[in-house]
Amino acid sequence: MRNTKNGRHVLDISRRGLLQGASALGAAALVGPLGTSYASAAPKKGGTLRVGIGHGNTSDSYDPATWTDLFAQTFSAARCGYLTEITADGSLAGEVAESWEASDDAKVWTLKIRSGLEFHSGKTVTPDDVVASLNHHRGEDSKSAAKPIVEAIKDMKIDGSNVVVTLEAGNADFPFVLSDYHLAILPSADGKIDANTSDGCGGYVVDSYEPGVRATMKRNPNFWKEDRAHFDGAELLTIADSAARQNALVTGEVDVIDRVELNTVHLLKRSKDIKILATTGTQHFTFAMDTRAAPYDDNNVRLALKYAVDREELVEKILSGYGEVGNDHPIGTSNRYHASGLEQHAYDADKAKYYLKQAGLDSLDVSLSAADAAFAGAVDAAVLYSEKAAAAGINIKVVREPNDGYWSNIWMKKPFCAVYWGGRPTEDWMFTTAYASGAPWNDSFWEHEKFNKLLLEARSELDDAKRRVMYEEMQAIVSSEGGVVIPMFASYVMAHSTKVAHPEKVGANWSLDGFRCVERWWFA
Amino acid sequence: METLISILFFLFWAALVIAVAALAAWLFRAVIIAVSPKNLAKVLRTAPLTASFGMLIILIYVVVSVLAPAIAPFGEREVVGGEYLPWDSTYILGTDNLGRDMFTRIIYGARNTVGIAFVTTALAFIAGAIFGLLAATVGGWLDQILSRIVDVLMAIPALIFALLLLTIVGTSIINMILVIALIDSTRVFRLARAVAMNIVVMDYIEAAQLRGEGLWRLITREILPNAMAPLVAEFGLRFCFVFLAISALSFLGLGIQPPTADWGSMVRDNATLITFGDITPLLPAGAIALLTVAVNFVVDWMLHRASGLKE
Amino acid sequence: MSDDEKPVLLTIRDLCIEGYADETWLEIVKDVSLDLRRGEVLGLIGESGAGKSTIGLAAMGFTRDGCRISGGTITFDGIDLRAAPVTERRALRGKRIAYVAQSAAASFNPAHKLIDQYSEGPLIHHVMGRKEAENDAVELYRRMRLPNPEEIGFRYPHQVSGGQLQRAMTAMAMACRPDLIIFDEPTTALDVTTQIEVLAAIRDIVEQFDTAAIYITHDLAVVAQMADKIKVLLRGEEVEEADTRTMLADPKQDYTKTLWAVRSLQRDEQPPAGAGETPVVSVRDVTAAYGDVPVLYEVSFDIHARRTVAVVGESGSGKSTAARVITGLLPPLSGEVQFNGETLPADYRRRSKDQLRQAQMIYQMADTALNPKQRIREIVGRPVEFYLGLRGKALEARIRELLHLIELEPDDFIDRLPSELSGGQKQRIGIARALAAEPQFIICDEVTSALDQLVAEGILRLLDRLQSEFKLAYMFITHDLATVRAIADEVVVMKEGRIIEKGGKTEMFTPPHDPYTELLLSSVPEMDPDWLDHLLAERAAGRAGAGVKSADA
Amino acid sequence: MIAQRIGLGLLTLFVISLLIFGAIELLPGDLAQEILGQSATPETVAAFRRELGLDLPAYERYLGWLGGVLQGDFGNSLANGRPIADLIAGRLGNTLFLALYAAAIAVPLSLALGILAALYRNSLYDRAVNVFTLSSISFPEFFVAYILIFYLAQSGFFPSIAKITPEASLAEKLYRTFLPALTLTLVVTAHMMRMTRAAIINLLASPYIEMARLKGVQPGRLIVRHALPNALAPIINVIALNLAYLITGVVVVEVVFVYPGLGQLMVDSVAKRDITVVQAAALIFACAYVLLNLTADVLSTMSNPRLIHRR
Repeated sequence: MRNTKNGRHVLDISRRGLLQGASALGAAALVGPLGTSYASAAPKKGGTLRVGIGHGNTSDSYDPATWTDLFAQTFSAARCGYLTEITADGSLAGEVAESWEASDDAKVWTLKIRSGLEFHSGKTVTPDDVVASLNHHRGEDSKSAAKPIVEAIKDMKIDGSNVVVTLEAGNADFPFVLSDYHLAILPSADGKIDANTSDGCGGYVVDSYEPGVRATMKRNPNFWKEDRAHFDGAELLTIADSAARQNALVTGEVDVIDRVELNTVHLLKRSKDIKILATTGTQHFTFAMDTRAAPYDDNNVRLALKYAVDREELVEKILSGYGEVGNDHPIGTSNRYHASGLEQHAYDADKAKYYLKQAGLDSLDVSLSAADAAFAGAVDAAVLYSEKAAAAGINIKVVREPNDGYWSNIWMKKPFCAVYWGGRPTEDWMFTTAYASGAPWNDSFWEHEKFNKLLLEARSELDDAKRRVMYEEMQAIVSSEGGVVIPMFASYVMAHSTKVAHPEKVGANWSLDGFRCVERWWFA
Repeated sequence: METLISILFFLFWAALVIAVAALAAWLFRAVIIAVSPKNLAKVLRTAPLTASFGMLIILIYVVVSVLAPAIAPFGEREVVGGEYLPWDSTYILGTDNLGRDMFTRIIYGARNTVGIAFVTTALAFIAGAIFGLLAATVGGWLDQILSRIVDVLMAIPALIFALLLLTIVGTSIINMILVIALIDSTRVFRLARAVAMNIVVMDYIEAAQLRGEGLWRLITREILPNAMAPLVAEFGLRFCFVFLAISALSFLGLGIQPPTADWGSMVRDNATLITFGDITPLLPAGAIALLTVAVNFVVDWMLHRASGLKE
Repeated sequence: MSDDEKPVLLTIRDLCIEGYADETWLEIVKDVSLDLRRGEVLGLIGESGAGKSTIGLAAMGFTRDGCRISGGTITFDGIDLRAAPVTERRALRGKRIAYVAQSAAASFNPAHKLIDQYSEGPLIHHVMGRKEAENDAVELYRRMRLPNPEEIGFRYPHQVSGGQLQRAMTAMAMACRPDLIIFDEPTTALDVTTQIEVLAAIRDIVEQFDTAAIYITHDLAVVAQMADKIKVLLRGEEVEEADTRTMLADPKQDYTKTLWAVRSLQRDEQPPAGAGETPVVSVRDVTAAYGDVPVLYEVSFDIHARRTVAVVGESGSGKSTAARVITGLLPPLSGEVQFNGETLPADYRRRSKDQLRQAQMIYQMADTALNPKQRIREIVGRPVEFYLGLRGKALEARIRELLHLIELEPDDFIDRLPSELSGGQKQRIGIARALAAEPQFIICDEVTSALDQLVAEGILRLLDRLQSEFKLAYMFITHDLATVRAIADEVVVMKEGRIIEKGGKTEMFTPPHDPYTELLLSSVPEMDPDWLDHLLAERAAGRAGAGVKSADA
Repeated sequence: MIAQRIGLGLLTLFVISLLIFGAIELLPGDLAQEILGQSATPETVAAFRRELGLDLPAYERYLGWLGGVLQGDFGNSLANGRPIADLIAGRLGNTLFLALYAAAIAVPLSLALGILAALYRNSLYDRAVNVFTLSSISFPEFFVAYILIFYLAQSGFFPSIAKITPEASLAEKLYRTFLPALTLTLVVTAHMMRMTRAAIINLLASPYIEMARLKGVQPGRLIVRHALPNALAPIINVIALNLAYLITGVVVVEVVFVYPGLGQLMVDSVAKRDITVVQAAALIFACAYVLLNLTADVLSTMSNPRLIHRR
């Protein structure tokens, strides 16, 4: 699809999809370029889907500004509409935004708001609601986690049924950004949304919600997508304990679970009533080094550490094979501009020793902070890392940190720690978030002049081939000079009962079919 | 029919295990009586089979902990093979989720777990008993203050309290020992105080007080020896509860530092397997249970001796 | 009472009982035989450890935990109690053979009302229905001369005084009208004045129902009043048995003779101290209270060197409280305690080490007075080390010297634990501990009341000897007038926190007395089998005139 | 005396509120950071703090909170603005329901087992019960839960998660929460049973027990009617202690069975530093503890005729 020429610009379909959004979500899904099709298994209506989710906290709320975990994400994906949706094959489809168009410098975006959409309350979805919903995350007083995403918006204007968004700088990926799970469209009054409303314009209407416990929903009878929302209702349950989650599935208490414990997935697989579903997308696990601090300020040390990790073993033992080896850059194989030609870093004690020697060291003693809060198995992964690194003369002392407070006390505080990244759908988004100079989540505190320059150029570059070259170069730089060991890309591993059916192609961008299993799946 | 056979089969094995245990206990008792000095041998002769079984088990645990590196076929943290290998002649109890030898981990676990539990309990008892005896002996405002402090500490759910404290101070082994010891010491305090309350009314305490004895001597020489029996019994139980506390903490993500092997965390790490009918987690759990039972058998016997109850 | 024509109820032949101690079985009763006819009362007498209670219980086919019957036969009314199955023996107990325990206060279940405990026997043995049993209880309470018989059964044991409880227990034993009752020292724990009432009540009821009884006691005077015949036991073996009067008048065995002789210990009053001599201890106008409960009212008395002041009174009279005031355990509300003319700080914690050393105490219960976890060396040596600062060899020598003083062989005893001593030996260690401080003054709090008479006599002689040897002043707290007679120079009689009378011993034992002193003196049992009859007759006559009140109203 | 105890209880609660507040203050990170998690940026965190007043000094926030509580207003959850009274009411109901359910099984069971063990002490039954209960307390709670799930839930007898809805009937609630209740029963029974046994055996040497035997009382009646009433005080105290545990200490069981109780709420709130909720939950737990102890004391007093029927 990349090379299909179309229209004035030399662009591929997805490119066109980016710049001139097609409203045809159905078309994209049914006759997409990859031929994704679920016509063979015609969806049936009915039933109540029960999903056991490993996340969810009593302190959760309806406020989109505070959503962080899979429970809130899945819940809002079922309840709310977004401007755009990343479809199962990774392309972009319009949702509340019927279509969109960019200025040539990708600075001004005109979003056409779909007409006739209604919130559950019966209120019509208007451009005002869209502006208010985005504004909820903007501004000085915003406490939203999505603030950095919408910070690039300079101004928003309403033009009839359109919303015209002006960005600070050109961003060819802006419509992708609008699919971010925080940016749900909610009803507004006087230019403000009620952050605690249970209303939404998605496929399911909230029946009850008890944060940290359960949410129940029933189908929105006025839902505009005709081939979605097959279940009569849905129940999302927080089941934090992984064994409890599995048992709930085994005993038929729930139909779908996420975050299957990889330790025991081989046992779960034996059950003939249960299917394991794994998707590999952008989720990756890393060990971030503070490149400002010794010894990590020496790239030779970083390279030594990169060669001292046995990636295959980690994928095999920590992910039970559900994942792919990483190459020390955050762009996964499902990304558009994945650099497949780069030399793959692999475990090589001699090379590690060599780089250590280059750094003027005979041996290296470092502490690696990890907790299962970083990612499931992080502590074990660190232990395996430490075992293998010993052969290269690198002594890694594994420090198990408390799960509680890991992100505020350990991450970006300790010089070498385990980190989890859900990843971002676009290269620019990912790099900007965690590798750009001065980015708030640049967890390796890495500064690279060439990289930063390339990042800026690529962002507003509309030529696909040029972008590819630039992004591949950036991946090479990060891989060989970056401050993050990225040993593996982890699959999202889910399990569901055989009673549940899903399209052949399942969204890989996030767990549970890109959060949208409630909307997309059905009972066989 | 099948169930009947399996029940019979189970009963047969249970009987066999009990018989072997009893025989081992009997032999063990005979041996230690033979090798002990006269006084000790006389005491040991009174030990029932349960108690000598308990002593045998404790001795085995101690030997295993001390000689762990010599006994264990592999290194504590050494990855020796694939994950979840079945039991065979090389990996006697198979391997764990990272491919480490389970048998080795259990042996090293004995050392770490028993060591940590012992230190923790000892600390809890030193603190709890000293303050408890002090409160009972001095009485008055000191008793009031100490008792109120303990009331407050006990009114906060133990696990949540431990969670709070460990999050504040960090989860090193030392901190874990201190925090669990602090929480346990409140329970010891209550017991020590209650026991001492019954002792301080005795005439010999009055005699010592009238003699003008200092507090320290009063507590250590006059009261403590008489409070030992119930304290030792409590020690037995508390000792075993430390494993549980560590295990529960690791359930909340605050366990012992890896790759150190300890049974509490090992139960936690492998617990899910039990829901698939895999008995791997039963091994560390069973090791804890066996020790608990053994310790309490010995404690029961000591209590029995101390109470002088003849049955 | 006795009637040789009556059929034999209980026959014991060659009874042997073993007890488990120090990991072996030791014989504690050896070849004891006895016969008991219906309506007959047998007195079993002996010191502690003689096996009296064990035999009494064996007569019910019962042994305590840690004991077993190893030989002989026990036949009750034709039933072989050793061979009979458990259920049959259980059916006999309470129904045909009943038991009255030494301490009624401990033997009544604190959780149930008296009348429910009374009814339990008749109910479980299906002798009577509940209503019937309760009516019967009231009747028996009346016969036992309990006050408020209608109502007393509805009280809990702790609400009833000791003497009344003992009578209620006897009534309870009678509930099923048994053929045989075992009385196990039923009056030992009672005050003398109370004892009279209980003895009289027991004797009456046994006669009324023509019940056979085994009366176990260590008190000869008591058994003389109760029994038709007496059997003397020593270390589980029979010494001799005879009809009561014969036995009293003409004991055959030496051991029995020494038992009889014990009560004759007496010492002459020491000459009174000179007028100008400062008393060692002087209690001046002391008023004291436990919290809000006043226990002592303006008590004053002096104790001089080499003299023994006996403080006499029944339980609750305040005599022990006076001792606590002197030792400083209970600071008085008013008044003071002087030592050699110097006022002592009221609280022992403010007294100097020397002041503490000068006044020592010997306790009633040697069991609780000695730390069970310390060896004799430490118990006796600690005051030496603490007060006199002796260490090492000097300390060891002093401990041995002290053990010699109390007539215990040092080599044998120095490393024992208190649990390895007999009652008398423990009390001697208590004395040694007091002596170790080299005091001028010793308080002896009922030091002999828990001991057998022979042993008690030895202790009294020892104390007497030590007094003259070390010029000690004694304050001797006791309820036993025989002891007073034996050791005192002066007597202080106390009742309800006040001093009733005080003076020299000779003076005190010579009439006229204060009525309370009179009551105390007259209540001490005498060896004369007719003493109780005479006393009761006297009192019945006197009650109309003098109005002497029982202490156990 | 009760008024004094209540006063002391209130003081305890106050100290606990201070202690918990202080502990949460000491915890690294605050609500703003925890809610935003990995996505927290300094700016958003600052905005969050401003909105919730977290930028005020600690003592001001505490006094503000205390003022509210004294007027009966526990305030709102900082994290999601829900009134704490609403938030906690349902959870407290659930917690109490489960605690009472477990107690309703465990208390009679442990009393019966304890009495039987005392009656047939040193018999095979006694030893078997002893070993079984010791083993059951030496298994971590979650492990017991998993074993029960494996045997009772996977075979379809009982649901593996205790999902209860407000509209469920009592029978359904009892059915759905059976496994957590059973888990807790296994956890607390051993302790209560052992204490019952010990308390009764302790009394068997009493003269009044011998007296009862000499009255021809059968062994069963001896234990139930003569020993048990006098052993009530320690038994009541142990029951109270275990009830307190059932209310305050079951967070692990709540997690395994996905049961929305207070423990889970408190752990969640600690993790999110939602201080108002933590305070409220801690106070409820402390209240339960204080009240149960008070009740136990009153009941022990009432079980003792010496203390209610004064002379």
